[in-house]
Amino acid sequence: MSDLIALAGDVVAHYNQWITVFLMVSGLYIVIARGNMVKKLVGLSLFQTSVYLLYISAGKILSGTAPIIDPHFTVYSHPLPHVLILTAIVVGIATMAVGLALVVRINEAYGTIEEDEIFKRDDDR
Amino acid sequence: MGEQLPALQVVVPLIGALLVALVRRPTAAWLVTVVVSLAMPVISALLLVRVLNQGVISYHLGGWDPTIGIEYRVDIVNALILLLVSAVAAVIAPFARLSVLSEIAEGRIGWFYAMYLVSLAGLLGIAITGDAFNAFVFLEISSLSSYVLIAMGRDRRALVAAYQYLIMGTIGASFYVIGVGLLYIMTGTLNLNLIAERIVAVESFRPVLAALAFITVGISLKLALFPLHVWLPNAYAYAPSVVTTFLAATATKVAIYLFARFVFSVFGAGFVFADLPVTPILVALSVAAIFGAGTVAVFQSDVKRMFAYSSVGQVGYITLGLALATTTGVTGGLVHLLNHAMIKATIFMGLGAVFFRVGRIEFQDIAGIGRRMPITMGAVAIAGLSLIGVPGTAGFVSKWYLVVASLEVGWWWLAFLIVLSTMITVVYVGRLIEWAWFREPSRQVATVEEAPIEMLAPICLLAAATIYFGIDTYLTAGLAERAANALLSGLR
Amino acid sequence: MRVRNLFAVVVLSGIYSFLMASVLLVLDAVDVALTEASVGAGVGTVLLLGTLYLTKTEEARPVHSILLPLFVAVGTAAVLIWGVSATPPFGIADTPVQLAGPDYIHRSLAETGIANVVSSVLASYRGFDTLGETTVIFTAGIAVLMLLKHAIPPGPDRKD
Amino acid sequence: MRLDVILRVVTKVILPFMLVFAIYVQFHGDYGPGGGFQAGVIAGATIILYALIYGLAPARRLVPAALVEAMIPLGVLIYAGVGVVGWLTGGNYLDYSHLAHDPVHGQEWGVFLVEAGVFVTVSATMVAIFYAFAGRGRR
Repeated sequence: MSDLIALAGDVVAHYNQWITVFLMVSGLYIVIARGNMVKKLVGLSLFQTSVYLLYISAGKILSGTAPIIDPHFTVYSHPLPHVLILTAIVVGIATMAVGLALVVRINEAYGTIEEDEIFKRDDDR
Repeated sequence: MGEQLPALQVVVPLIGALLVALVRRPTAAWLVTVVVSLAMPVISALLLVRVLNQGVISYHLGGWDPTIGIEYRVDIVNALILLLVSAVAAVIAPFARLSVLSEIAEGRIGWFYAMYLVSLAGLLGIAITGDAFNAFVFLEISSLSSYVLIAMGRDRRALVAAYQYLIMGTIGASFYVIGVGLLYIMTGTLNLNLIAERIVAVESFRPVLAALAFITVGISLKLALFPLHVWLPNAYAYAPSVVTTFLAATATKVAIYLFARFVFSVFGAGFVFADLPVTPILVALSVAAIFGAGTVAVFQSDVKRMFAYSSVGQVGYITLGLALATTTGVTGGLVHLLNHAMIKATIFMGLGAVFFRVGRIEFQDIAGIGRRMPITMGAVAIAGLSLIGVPGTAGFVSKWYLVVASLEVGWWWLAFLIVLSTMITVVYVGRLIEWAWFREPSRQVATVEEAPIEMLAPICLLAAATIYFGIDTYLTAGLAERAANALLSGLR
Repeated sequence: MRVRNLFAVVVLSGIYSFLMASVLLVLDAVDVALTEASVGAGVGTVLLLGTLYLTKTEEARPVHSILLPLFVAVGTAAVLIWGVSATPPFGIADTPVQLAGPDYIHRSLAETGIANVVSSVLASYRGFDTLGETTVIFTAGIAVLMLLKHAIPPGPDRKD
Repeated sequence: MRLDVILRVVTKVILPFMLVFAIYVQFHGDYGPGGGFQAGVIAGATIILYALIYGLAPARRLVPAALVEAMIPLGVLIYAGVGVVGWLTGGNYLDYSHLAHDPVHGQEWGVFLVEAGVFVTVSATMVAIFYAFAGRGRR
């Protein structure tokens, strides 16, 4: 029981990560549960954006400022997570673009973008 | 120039891809692809020789030291993987011209080769890098290009297969990034070597364990570990022949390498396998893959799809070897990784040649094909025998190591299961041989000729290799054993 | 609440991106915020609207069981909560991550002459990652062209 | 008289400013937020806005599809080429230190060229993807 209380205390202390977990889980749920291919991709991008906060909030210092060197400041947040997440954003949008192009082609080939419907049409042939 | 070899290995295919995308003429694109692909094994062979002579090679991109920049790190393990990927690419390139001409629309051929080279650069980049985030970037490069390559298949189901692979691949990559993020939070670095050094102090902390879970699941999606393999059969079955051959021989293998790198070198074999119940879980999943996917393979009507399911099963043997975490076991896993790449490349290339002549690849469409295309199907049959593990072929060597490894740890039942599982392979390979030789040729097959020489040569070369490596095992088993020892001793 | 009209989904996801950009701004990630606003709310929305224009705007009622997705989502959440709740607390300077931070901050201006450390890390210290990132964009561009250019749209009941 | 005259006039007025802003973001990346990627997105958006208001055909006359398709690999080639120059000047791949007399200037040059490469690829890819989607035609 005391372990659980300790765990709960840890959970409260990491309020920055609540958002990460919430976004990630909702995104993952949408990807798996939805049958509509566009909505799946929206869920996928939600899932990917959850990673941003995991990295960025790890680099944040509460008294710090943006990592642009200026004589007025001495404490800066860590720049490396920012760079990594810039890459992650680009990867995310690139995946989305390719996924949406596939959806357009699938719609042309099948006349639908609902997964169940597509599987049914392939089985019928 | 010798010191620049690690960067050359990735930059040459990348620049090749860019040139191809600029030129876009089919013949010129293919020529660039061939030149680049043939240069690849030369570079990786030189790298392997250097590693054997001088030990680990560290290359600092941009001249920055690893604490602040990105490091390429080549040891015997990834030198072997690099050689495998580049050798497969070099064999496929000459084969590709006719196959691509017949399967890809004319206006897209230039871009097709560009994507093929990008995919190659991505896989080589994953294998060579010593940086966890850089591995993610190149993982995405190789994945994005393979999605579109798969979607180029002629059947409309190729589009759906590519979409499903995109969804599952992206989930896998995101899991991987989350895991790397947790490691980064706990160690403050992305360099694999430095993580391995600093993880010792924090290895039993919850974030590190969660990182292990996320990275394992993420990469398992990519390497198609049962039951996360569902994207693979359709993707392989409906992709163009060249793409199937390339992906089957390289993509899952590189993912397995990345998995081994993390589990053995970064987290450390002692921690993962001794302190955590990883071995039983991984062995159970591997055995399930071998029997489950093998059984499903038997009932397929599409030959390519049958061998795609077989690939899921064969991945099971590799992960089984790794899961045992003994020298013999890991050697067996790595040897099977190399051998299976050769075997599947031969089989899928052979099927590609059949598809080139017949235009279909279902069993009833290719009845009697062995009489019309004896050399192609002969090579496929040899590779099939090797897949079964007949003595004298490469497949026997890897099965032998796996059986010995399970006996060494006292798990005779596992050795029995490995031998038993061979029966399933006998059934589905036998089924192909029966259709190919012991049926009357169907109408489509009756008029086809043997595949052209530029397709036959690569197929026969690989088939010969599966025999050769069954007899001379230095390059596979000998080096794999050194690699296994390197993995088990860790980066520390 | 369930939104079946996909236009609403697109608009909401654009708003979400702007919110995310503001959060990133608060976390000192100005470059990331600028990118998220332009990419997530701008490019993403344009792409999604383009797709909806070419496909359907209504979602069908799903027939799936929600057990598997729920199980996966809850399981993942549990592992993630269990893991991140033992990471160093938010915002303090004394964490493993921050130990390497001053390295970049102090070296950037002296070694590259660039005041925005994110730019110097992006383009020089980790320039190879950015080469990879540009390659990803290249790959996505060519991939979309391969999928959507040239081929004449076939009928919905095309037999292959 | 078309009903969207306001849109057309406003677009014509703000387009140059958008391009200037893109250039600002591109070159100010050393001192403030921004860089090749963000600038490329803005520049690409300029063309897309033009295409949305004036139609696809005029946009294609302004920025031909063939040009855009060549620019996609060209930008990455600039980037990768800077790395090769790093080789030729005796450093490792992507080492900019030897691009000028002293390492700091070399770094500045390297970063400038690399960001230019990113700009070319990103802006071209944006426009190319938009052309591909918009030119597809609903059925």
